[in-house]
Amino acid sequence: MRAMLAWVTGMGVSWLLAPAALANGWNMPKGVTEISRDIYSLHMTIFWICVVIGVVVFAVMFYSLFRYRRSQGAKADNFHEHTTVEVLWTTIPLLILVGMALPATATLQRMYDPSGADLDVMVTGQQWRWHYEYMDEGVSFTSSMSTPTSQISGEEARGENYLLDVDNPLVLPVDQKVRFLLTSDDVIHSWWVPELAVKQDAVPGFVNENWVRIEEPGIYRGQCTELCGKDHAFMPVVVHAMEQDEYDEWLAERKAEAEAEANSVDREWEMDELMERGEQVYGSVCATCHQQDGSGSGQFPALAGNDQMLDDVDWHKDVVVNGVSGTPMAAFGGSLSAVEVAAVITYERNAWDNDTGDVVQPSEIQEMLE
Amino acid sequence: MAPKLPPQHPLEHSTATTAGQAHEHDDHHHYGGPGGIKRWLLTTNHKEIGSLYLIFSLSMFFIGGIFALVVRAELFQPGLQLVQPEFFNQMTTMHGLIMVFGAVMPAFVGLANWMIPLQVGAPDMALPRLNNFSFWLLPVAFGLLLSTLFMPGGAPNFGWTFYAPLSTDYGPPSTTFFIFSLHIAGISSILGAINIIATILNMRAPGMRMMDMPLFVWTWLITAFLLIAVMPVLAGVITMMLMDINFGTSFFDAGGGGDPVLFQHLFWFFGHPEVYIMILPAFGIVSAIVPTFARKPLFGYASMVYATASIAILSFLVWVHHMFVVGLPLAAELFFMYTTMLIAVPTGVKVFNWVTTLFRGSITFETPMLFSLAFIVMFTIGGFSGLMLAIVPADFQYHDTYFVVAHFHYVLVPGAIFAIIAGVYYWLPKWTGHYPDERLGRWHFWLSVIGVNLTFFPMHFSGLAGMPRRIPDYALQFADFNMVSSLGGFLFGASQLLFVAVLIKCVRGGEKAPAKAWEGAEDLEWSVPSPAPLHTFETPPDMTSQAPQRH
Amino acid sequence: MTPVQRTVTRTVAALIGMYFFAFALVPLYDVFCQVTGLNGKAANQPRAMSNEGVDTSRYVTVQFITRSSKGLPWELDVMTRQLRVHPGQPTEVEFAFTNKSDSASWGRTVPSVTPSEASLHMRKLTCFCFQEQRIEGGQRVAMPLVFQLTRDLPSEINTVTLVYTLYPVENKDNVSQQVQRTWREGGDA
Amino acid sequence: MWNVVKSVLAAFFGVQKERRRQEDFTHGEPIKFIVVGILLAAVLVILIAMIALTAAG
Repeated sequence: MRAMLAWVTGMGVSWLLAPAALANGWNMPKGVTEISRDIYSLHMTIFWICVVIGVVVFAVMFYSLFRYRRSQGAKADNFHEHTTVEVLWTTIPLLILVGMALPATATLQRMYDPSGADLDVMVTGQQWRWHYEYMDEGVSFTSSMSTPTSQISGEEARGENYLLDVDNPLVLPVDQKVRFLLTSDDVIHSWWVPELAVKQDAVPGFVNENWVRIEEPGIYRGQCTELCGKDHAFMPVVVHAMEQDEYDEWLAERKAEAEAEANSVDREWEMDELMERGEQVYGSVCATCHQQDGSGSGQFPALAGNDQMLDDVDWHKDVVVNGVSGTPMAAFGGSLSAVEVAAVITYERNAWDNDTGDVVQPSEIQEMLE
Repeated sequence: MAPKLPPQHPLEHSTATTAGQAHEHDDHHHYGGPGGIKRWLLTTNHKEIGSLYLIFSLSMFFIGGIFALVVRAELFQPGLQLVQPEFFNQMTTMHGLIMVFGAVMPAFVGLANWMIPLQVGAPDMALPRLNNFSFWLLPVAFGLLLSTLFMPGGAPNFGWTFYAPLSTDYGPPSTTFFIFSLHIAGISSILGAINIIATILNMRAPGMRMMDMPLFVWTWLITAFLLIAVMPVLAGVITMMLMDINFGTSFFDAGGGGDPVLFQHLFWFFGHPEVYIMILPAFGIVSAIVPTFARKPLFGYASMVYATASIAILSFLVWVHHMFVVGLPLAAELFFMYTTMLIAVPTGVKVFNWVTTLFRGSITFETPMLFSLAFIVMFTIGGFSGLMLAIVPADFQYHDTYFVVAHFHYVLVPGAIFAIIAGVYYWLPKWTGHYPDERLGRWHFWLSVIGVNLTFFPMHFSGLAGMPRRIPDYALQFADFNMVSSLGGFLFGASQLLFVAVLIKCVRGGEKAPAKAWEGAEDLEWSVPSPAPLHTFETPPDMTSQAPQRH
Repeated sequence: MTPVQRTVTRTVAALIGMYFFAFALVPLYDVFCQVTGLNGKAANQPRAMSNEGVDTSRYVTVQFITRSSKGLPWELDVMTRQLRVHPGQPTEVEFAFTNKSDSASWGRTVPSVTPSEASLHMRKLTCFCFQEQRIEGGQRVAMPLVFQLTRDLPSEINTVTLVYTLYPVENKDNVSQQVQRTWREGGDA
Repeated sequence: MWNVVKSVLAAFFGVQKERRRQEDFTHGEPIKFIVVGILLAAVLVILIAMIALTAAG
């Protein structure tokens, strides 16, 4: 009897807790797109259907457990078949399922229509960062997590957007249909922003598409959701949705920056400039594997005191620009600019007591890229 | 733990027996005399092999559990405190592999070895020597798998689903050993399945028709067919992986003209039936326990058999629901959504049948019954979240989050594992001749139920709020529920020590059990003495005249 | 044969069958992809031109994206990034391969089409993606793609994206393998 | 034959009268049921596939 009470109390508490938790933000976000709201309402509909079925089934179950206790002198019946009941409890669930399948099918049909896009963005997953390319604008950049390691190790207080901050968020205009083309350079990643209800795998060698029409300006955060190796947890997605005019301004700025950088390729760069730029690039792109102090870890070779790298500058350039197949070393010629590649190589050849004094000019890299 | 089940020389039988004692001398001739370790190495007796399987599975359950606790300890609070991400990934991977292939499957095979010959009235399994071999493959396989933890580059770190190319091009050097150990474990399962099929189809007592078999036997028969159908597919997939890694083929490498998505199709073509391999025998156990303690025949025996068969057939038609976001045409998503939703029907039928069995019964709440009732409730909750996951648009949000982790742990922990525990409590009197300690059993039960729910219920919410799977560190908004989950995990883990205490106590002594240890139990195993002598049913029982009360 | 032996023989036969079936699934998957258009594989076979006429009533935008991958010092450029075609109209697009290194190497282009349904309606008459290429160091080679969208392209598809990813072909006289080996040895440093 | 189909359909649905079931298991040849079962399963697959294809347009 006490056990029964405990059962019923436990069940009751959890049934009360569930809606309470859902109401307090521990639920799927409603999101800021038409699709995300459709999905949310599908989710809540199925949830309540399950709750109702659960309540009915468990009510019968607990009533039986309570009413037919042997300690209360219950005598067992002997029935073990009842065709009508069996037909009913097969047919009714079937009908409920059809009822669920109809709206789900309709929503899915809407999700599978990427036609008429205003803007195409190519999203490329790399271990462990995202690369975005605005297809018709000639703007592209890499987006890596900007949460410092000191916060992860706990030496520093954790910020509000711990693990969900990036150096370069994906900027998108609101009320425009944005089509994403997703692919990967190495392993399978998955690009997810809950508020946008977009989750799609990025598969190496193949391209998937998905789309979004954001209705409200804001900053939306998500993460990589397919296990992609060591830093899978540190591969956030941040989307900054802006009004059209703001977006245009941002885009113009980005284009100007890219142009300035392209123009600066041909000039002779100073060691100090390259080192400064290189340190920044190294920190955002290379340090996750080769470590901030160049000491490497596990399968990632140390760069500090790496003789092969220091002896052979051409090999060093080849590895950074073209990557190494069969290893996590990506081809950065595609995702970093010539200036960035030159800067990071110069940095690697001179930081941490490497002191070769080599300066790699952006123009040399540009030549390799052309 | 010294393997003590079953006793070599049962001293007392609560019911007079001749069969068991008369054959004790034969045993020694049978084994050529040796006692001690050699006897256990060479045994061909289904009861001893069953015990070996169960003890092996229990030790793997603890090893896999420790890995899970490492994971939960790291996730206790945000930040990286105890382990580095590389090691965390090895822990999640090994936890999954060990629990699936080392704990749950061998436990069911162990129960099958012990109980199927007793339930069908056979003297032993059909192929006793093969039985010994298939058991001893397991320690080899898992010794090899565990040894990868000490290899350079560490153990497999790509999840128990080992998706290519993370596991092929980017896997640690130990991947080849992982493939080898999985091959051995797979061969062991296959041999076990052949043996079970051969036993059920050929060794039934005269007069026992298929539709007279207890449901545990039925569900295992269907499970064995699933194993025969899908384990070779797993073997094929890992062979292809092996060739991709070592022999330059490119089945799964886009760069060589292969396709990483093909890996997922092949894996889940094995993997989804595999999920049912881990739950169908559990249905059988619960279908034995509920009628026993409700003292009423199982409601809808035939529809239970049909439902099991339907679930098995449907399991081959739904694999794509594990990969809804991988990028598939609309028609494929719809097809697999509909087939997946259909599974809810036979599964629902099973739950309704159990509940109706309780209705107008005469119910008592011994430990096996408690675990079975918890199974029904929590497996149903896992079924509900499964139904939610089947809805493709919603799955785009749930996929690869903690919501999925919550779902499959509800199906596998209070599902498969609770059923195994219930089965152990239920059959312990038959194995040892003693009832398990009811008081300790109740403590074990309540702490397990609380632990399981504290661990996995909050995961639904962290998943809905956006926490991805398989991450060693998480954003601050997930902190509260992760802390609860971790506390629950440690409670659940610790309470399993009580289980070990119950087992040891029960082997050593306790209240003597008669042949029919539970008042409402009707199956054939309760007609032999408790503890069951080493040799039973040497003269097959005649079932022609006995229409089991069940139908 | 005893009944047990018979059962065992049958199950073992089923097992062996299932093992080979697993391998048969690989070509079956290819067939499945051809039929459903999954992963754009349907568009990787040379096809004959169909003379069903041009549907001038509508335009479809065709985009081309080229990507290089690690380990191959090549660049793949497309002369026209985007164009509008009528279904049924054969169109030629020029691609250029450049080997930026000093030595010759082998490469392969892996095509992908999105939306995947469209690949069923994409007929490639000529394509560099049908075979592997060898390009001398520093050389630039132009190669054409001639394609045709069939008239039965579903009306809701108005943009088709073709992506070509370059991959190194190893086990041929390839530089990248050497790089890979040195990298791995360097990794122990 | 029609009886076999009816029994298999009943099994698919999961509900079968005890009397009919007894008949099936005493008189029917199992192979018949297996063949019909596989055929009907294939029909079910094709049916669902048709619905999915229609819905996908």
